[in-house]
Amino acid sequence: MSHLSLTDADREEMLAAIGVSSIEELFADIPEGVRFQGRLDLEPALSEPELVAHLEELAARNAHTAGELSFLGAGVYDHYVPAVVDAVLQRGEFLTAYTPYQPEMSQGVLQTIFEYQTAICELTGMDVSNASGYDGTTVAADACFIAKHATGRSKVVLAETLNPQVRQVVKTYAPGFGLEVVEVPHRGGTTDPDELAAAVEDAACAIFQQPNFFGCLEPAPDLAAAANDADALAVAHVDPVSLGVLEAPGNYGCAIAIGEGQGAGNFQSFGGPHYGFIAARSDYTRRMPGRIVGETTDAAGKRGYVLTLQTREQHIRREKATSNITTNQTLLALAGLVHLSWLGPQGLKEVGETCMALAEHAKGLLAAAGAEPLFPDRTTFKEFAVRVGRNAREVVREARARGVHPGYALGRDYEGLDDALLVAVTEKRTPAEIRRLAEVLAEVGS
Amino acid sequence: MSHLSLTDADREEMLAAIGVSSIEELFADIPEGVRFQGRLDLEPALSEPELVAHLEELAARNAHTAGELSFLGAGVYDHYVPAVVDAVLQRGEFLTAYTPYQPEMSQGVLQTIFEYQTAICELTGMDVSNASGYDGTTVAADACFIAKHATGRSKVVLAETLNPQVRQVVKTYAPGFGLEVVEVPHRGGTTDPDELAAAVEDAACAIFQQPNFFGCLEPAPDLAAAANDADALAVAHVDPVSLGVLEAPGNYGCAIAIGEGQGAGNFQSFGGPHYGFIAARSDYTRRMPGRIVGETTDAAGKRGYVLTLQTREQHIRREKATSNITTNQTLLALAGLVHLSWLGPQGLKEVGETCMALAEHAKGLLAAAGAEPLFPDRTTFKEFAVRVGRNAREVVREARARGVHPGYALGRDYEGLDDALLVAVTEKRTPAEIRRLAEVLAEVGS
Amino acid sequence: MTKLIYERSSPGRRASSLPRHDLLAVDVPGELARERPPRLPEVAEPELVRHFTELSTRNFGIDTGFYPLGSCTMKHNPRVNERAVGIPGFRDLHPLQEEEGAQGALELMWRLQEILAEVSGLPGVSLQPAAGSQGELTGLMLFRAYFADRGELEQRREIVIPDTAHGTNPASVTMAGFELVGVQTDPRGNVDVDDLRGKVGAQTAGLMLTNPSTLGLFDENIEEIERIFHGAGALMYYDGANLNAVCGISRPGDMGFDVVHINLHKTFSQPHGGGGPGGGPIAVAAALEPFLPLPAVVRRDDGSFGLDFDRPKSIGKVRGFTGPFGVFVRSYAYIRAYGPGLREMSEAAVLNANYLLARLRDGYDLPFDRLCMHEFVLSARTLKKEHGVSALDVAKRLMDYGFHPPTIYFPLVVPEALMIEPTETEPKERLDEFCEAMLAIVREAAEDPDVVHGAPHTRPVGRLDEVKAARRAVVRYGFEEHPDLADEPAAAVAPQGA
Amino acid sequence: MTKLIYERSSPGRRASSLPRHDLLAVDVPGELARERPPRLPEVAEPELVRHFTELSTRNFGIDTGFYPLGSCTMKHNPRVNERAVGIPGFRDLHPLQEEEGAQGALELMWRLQEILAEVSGLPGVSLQPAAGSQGELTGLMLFRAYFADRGELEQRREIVIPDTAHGTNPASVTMAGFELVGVQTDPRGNVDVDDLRGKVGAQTAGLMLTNPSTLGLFDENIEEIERIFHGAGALMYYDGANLNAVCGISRPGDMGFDVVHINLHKTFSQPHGGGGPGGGPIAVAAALEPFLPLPAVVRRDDGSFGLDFDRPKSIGKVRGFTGPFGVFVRSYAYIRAYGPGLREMSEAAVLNANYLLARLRDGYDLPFDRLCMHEFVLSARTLKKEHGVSALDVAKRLMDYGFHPPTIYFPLVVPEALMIEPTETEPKERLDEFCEAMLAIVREAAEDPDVVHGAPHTRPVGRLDEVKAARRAVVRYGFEEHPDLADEPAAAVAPQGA
Ligand SMILES: Cc1ncc(COP(=O)(O)O)c(C=O)c1O
Ligand SMILES: Cc1ncc(COP(=O)(O)O)c(C=O)c1O
Repeated sequence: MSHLSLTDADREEMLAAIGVSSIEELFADIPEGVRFQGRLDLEPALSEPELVAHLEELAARNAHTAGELSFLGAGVYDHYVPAVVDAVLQRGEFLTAYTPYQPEMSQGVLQTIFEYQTAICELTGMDVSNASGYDGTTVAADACFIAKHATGRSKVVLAETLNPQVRQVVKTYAPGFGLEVVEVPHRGGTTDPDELAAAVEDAACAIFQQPNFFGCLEPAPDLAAAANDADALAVAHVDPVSLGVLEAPGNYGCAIAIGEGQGAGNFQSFGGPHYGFIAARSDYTRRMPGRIVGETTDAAGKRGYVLTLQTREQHIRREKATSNITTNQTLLALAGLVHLSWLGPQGLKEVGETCMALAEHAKGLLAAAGAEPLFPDRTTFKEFAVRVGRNAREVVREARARGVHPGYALGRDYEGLDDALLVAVTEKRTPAEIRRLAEVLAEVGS
Repeated sequence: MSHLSLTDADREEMLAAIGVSSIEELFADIPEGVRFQGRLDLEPALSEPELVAHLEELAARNAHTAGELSFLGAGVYDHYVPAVVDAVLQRGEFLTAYTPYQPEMSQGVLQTIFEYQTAICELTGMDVSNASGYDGTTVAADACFIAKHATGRSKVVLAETLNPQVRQVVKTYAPGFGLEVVEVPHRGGTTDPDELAAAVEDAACAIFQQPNFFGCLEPAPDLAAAANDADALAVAHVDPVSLGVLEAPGNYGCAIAIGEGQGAGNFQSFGGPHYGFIAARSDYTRRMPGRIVGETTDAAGKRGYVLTLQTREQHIRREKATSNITTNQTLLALAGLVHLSWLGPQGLKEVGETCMALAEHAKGLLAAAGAEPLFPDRTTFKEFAVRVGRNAREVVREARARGVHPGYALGRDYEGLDDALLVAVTEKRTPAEIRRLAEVLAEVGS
Repeated sequence: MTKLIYERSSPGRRASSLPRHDLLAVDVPGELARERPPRLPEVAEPELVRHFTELSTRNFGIDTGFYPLGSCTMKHNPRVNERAVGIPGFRDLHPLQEEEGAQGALELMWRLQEILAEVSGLPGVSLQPAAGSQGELTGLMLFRAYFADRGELEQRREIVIPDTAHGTNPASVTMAGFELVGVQTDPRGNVDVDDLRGKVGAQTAGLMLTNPSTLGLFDENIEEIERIFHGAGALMYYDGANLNAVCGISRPGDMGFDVVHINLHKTFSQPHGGGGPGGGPIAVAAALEPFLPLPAVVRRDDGSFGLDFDRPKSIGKVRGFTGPFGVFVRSYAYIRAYGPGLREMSEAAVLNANYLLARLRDGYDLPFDRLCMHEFVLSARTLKKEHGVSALDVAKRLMDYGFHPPTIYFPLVVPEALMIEPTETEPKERLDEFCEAMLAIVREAAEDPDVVHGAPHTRPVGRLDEVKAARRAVVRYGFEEHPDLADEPAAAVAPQGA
Repeated sequence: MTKLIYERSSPGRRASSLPRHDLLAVDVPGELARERPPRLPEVAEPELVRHFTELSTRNFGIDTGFYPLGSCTMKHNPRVNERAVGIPGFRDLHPLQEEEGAQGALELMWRLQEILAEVSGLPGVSLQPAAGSQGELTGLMLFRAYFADRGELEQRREIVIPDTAHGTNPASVTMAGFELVGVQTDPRGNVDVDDLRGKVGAQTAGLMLTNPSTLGLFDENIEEIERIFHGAGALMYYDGANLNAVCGISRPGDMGFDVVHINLHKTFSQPHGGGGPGGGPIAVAAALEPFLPLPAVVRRDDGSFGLDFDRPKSIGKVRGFTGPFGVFVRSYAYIRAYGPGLREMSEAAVLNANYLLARLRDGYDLPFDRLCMHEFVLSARTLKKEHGVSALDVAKRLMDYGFHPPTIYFPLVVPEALMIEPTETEPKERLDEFCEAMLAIVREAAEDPDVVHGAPHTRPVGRLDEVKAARRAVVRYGFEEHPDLADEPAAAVAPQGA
């Protein structure tokens, strides 16, 4: 297979027009010493039918959530992706376009980004959103970068209940940013506002997650207040799917809201591509990373959309830019917009309520099956932790042998939680499936 | 789930504009005696996620050819459908449009039909094709209807090697058309031209299949000549996928070419929707059934396409129409056009050669495994019949238990062939898969 | 002008790549081998995709906007149904798979049969017919078989059809070997019962009726009509093209019909695909069940599903296998999304139509002054008389406002007919915009008729010369010999039916 | 004007339907509960589909036509890759699935790593970075880690970057905590080696270079550059944005680079999606391998595939999980379709670019008179001077001819730059049409400059007021309080970079 369009006749004509006699001559500028000799050592080309057969064979060796009953979450969720999302994303005019540098050619993409920005602002209660970040981890690093420059401080405080991968990424970025990272341990599954207050002294920002990595609801307004009291930026990492039932960060004092968009519109896809979102109060508009679309008019007064505030960006500001991001996750963010438009405010609320009710139901059945909640006093959203009485990774392995993936073994990230399992229940799970989980855990648990 | 757009407020406003106070009143014209009382006894509505889960559960109980190694053919084939076909068919402007009654709104569909007609004419060597028939069976009835009116005769001759389902459909239509159906038995897997010549005396047409139902190559030019000698129409039922290597019916004297389009662009889909094609020499243009698109211009001389020769059709000619067909199979024919455009002449030839070479290879391996060819003297295309030495349906059942569907049990249609299996080998099959078939047949055969 | 794909071709280009094996090639005997390759397109995939993308943008679908094509029920096509039909267990299932390997598909068909029986009020269902027209023909074949079985076939030669009927009805009559007897429409838009009485007797095989009719009116005398036909020993066929008006509200079986076809692509939202596919299942009264096409999809005593070929009285097969399965998947999905709420679907369709009617009745002639069902027919007679603006002109001008025109010049009993069917999936805003356009055209007809006569002004082509098309009959590309029709004199533009 | 989806909303409408269960509802503690619902769109599915369909028609993609956006490698996106990514075993796979349940995915990633190592000529690969920019940043983090490990981090603070570099390079330098040192371009378009020598020393951490450069020129002194940096104990970073020029022809590793990122969305055809997603895997020399991000995808001794977290010197994670897997599927599929034929891919890209260059060099200024690689940069300087027609004007006018404009005003060293990259998937006809348009614009500039200044004339909007946009910063819909910007005075239209 090859996607080349040139015939031999084309090639001859073109070489003649260029005035060379072989394609080889076109590479004359490449010094002999750095030319590659021979053929690349790659497997032979596959025809399209063979390629599909090969990929199907690979895919068949993956246990996916349409084949295995799964309660895995921990940052990526098996929410239902409506069919309209596929339909919109496969429109070639969206799929095969790039960043709308030329607005007259790209009103479609520009308008969808403007609509996306609006949806993110509405969800989070913020004034400005960019066109997307890479994922829910890198937007946390972005938030730190904003906070550092906004406050002139170089300490960032992370709640230990913030997704471990998010914390790891912030730590990877920290040396380059010149940041020191401080973590606040959890107390019974959530963060103590007083402890956060103590840690956030002199800090640029504090980042916490709502609902947190354990699925528990944090005392988010109190955490935000603690940060605000120290003149640090309060940054909430939120689950978009929760924001029909949970308050928007903008409404409890946060300066910045960030999050992983996957649950709104993206398939799990072994971890990506998804989109991260970042939204802020208008104070931080000119510190935002990445693309932002704004409204304007043409000379005739017709409404139109353009990339705006570009003096923040690398292609104008170079080493002084607010970020180096160029290629972002627009297509995935479009999926998010379509998904959120499909849900509407009522649908978003219903998904939240259904997840919450099913998760609570699961908690009860699991407790009855011997898997007691790890943090029994906490309200949870769609995810909760249980103790399985023995090494949770072994429990996972044995449950999978029975056709059920029971969740994420928390010992992979938290010391002392080797016997704990994080169970996610989305609106796609049914009471019957939850019963099955309880049965299996009763069999393989302690 | 429901796809209704009206809100309660809309409803109130609209009822007021109409001047009634309830929706009920709109049905005042329906006599009390024929009103339906109560609610339809249907299962409750499913939400979109539930609907998908339900359908996936049903689909999981089907053994499809991406999961089971299959050599089933007999009219529907597991040819590779290129991904571009999906991409084009999912364009909403094609998918959700209807028959292009208003050409200025529908140049896209009209041009694709014109291109499709051209492709079918090129494949078959004919002058005119319609926009599609229902499938490969009903176009045979259409051909009989043309032949009856063109010749004024009322006998139709069918080769016994014509797909049994095609013959059954012709027989179902025959009484209404006032036709008598005569069948010519096969001799060693193909039709004897002399026998056909005898039968076609006074007939309106003779229909034979190339390659025939057993996969064998008929002496098609001789069969056509026999029909022509009797002033009957020679009608060839052809496999589009074969026409890169096999001669076009128009080039050996046929008046009409018909066929099942599935192999060119359509998934198997448990038998439909697919498309039937029918093409003819220009003598029969005005007797053709269904839609035909023609070229014309607008007042400014711009080229455009319209439905043409409509005085043949039911909406103009009513009881004198050449057919009652209205809704046809345009979307599937579009798939055919895209597939044929993807193949090109060279690709079409390669598919044919590959199928033929693989099938011949399979014939050898199967013979070695004890499944001897049923018609050893005949050249075959992508399908061939073998004797398995015991009831073939039982062989099918036992082979399936080993993960291989070995083909179609010919005893379902032909007396005396209870031990015969029709094996189809498309370009998707590999030598390794063929070896596996031979192994399994060696195990479960006689 | 958009090039034809053949005009974009270049020798040696291709999009396809195919497996090749190191196997012995097989020779095709000389006179059976292809001599000159078919001139299929030769393009690489990039241009292939662009070509069809470009053509798609020259086409208008429901996804583009409002498409009130009367009698065609152009409702929204939910995207989840497209997802459903692509599940490999449906998409890649061979129709001759053993029953054990196709239980899910058979169950889906069986369930759809049960649903259609409930909706139609008739117990026996065959999903096999490929479209409404084939459903009609199949129904009339059942009439033949039924009367043949009773020894009355020679005697019962006539099928009665009202003058409002769709063209497929008379065409089906001929194809089924019956003779057509026409019956008139009365001043209220019902079948003229007096006319009817004189035409029904021992020679009558049956009636074909659309109810609501193509005028969008429910026949108020349906019970009397039933008495007339059944009283004469004749059968009644229900053309289900307008079933979208009456789901859960009135059932053909309860009206007395013996056979009904259901256009799955209309009422149950199969995407129309530029002309098809469709599905035309039929539901029949118990007396006709033995004659239904082969095979029947059945549930066996053990709860499994299967195909029953053992039906000695069956008329046989009317198409391959068991019908257009992919269409069944979509329609089954559509129905399951509504459940018993199908009634609300029909109610909304009727509400939408009456709302349009109420807003448009002052601008156009209304031939029958009644509430309508899911569609209605206006006439541009006055516009034509007063301003020379015909139904065709109105249709063409609507395009400039961004709407697909309604069906025009049908039904034949209404001069300058405009047949408007909004369907239930349109929001009120679209209906309002349409009304404003329709009424603006009425004003334009008076104030600036030329702008209407010259319409459309905003489409890729102007009005096309259909007479030239029919006269020249250029129905395929001719490569080097392809004519340039722009060189030829124009012919008058003929009005067109739909 | 196309309505915003919020302007199409109506309270109470929705497209979604969701499972509901008869379970106890859970109360959210008061102050944590949402008080006022977010004002998300309220539309039913029919209008949802229409809205996005309409917006798509207001956008131009590769599927629409030629898109020679320099540096972005807008090549065809084969549809089979979209099919691949939708296979449930890929699409619905959770990233935290146990290794035994993800062998196919892990194998695919491992195979892709092997391929990228071969193509780049560098042995260690991490697929994790989300795009080229993040690949750069990750690469510079590796520099940090490498020098920290050697105790040289304090000393080596500077990264050298030529003035032709893409903006991401300097931005990445800052984010990685290094300092930028610029180096000039010489008259042949190579890095000015004399300038360079004076800037490299014990303080130098490394170089970032694009080769071929953003001028589309292969640096003829690359071997000398390598000696300078490695001689000073510094490292070399290869910005792989232009790798499409040299696959199988010249490998970054063989040129002496220590780290390279590969933009999968460019060279290996991930659809650009209106801005993303991308993929920015990095390949590194053996000395840098210990520092690569966590986890590594490895093949174990038993032939199985797994994730290795045991890399004590790793810089850590730069994004979630193991990278954008769906992007890997597409790029892997793309590469497998070529196999060793990747060389022919690059050859065709270079041939196409040189053909355009040959045809256009007489109409525009050519700043560096050399054969180009896969792209080239022209200048509209003369047009501007003589007719007042700028690169921006040329770009806007190209739209009227049906082409997406090239990249303009970049690289910064060329005034009035037009940076043109055709890619290998364009057929000659498209190239010819483009040349004719470009040359027609040259004539128009002389004969009718106003038509060029006023362009585009055929797009849904005219040139948009970017100054107004930036000044007002209306970056979200404001519902009842949304301003009407048409009321505000116009600001001059500023030229824009890309
Ligand atoms: C009233 C009426 N009857 C019959 C038909 C024929 O149905 P089909 O197009 O499905 O063959 C149609 C539609 O075309 C129709 O509108
Ligand atoms: C030369 C060059 N370097 C770096 C980048 C950044 O790559 P990405 O957009 O993948 O982040 C780009 C593209 O935008 C580029 O053209």
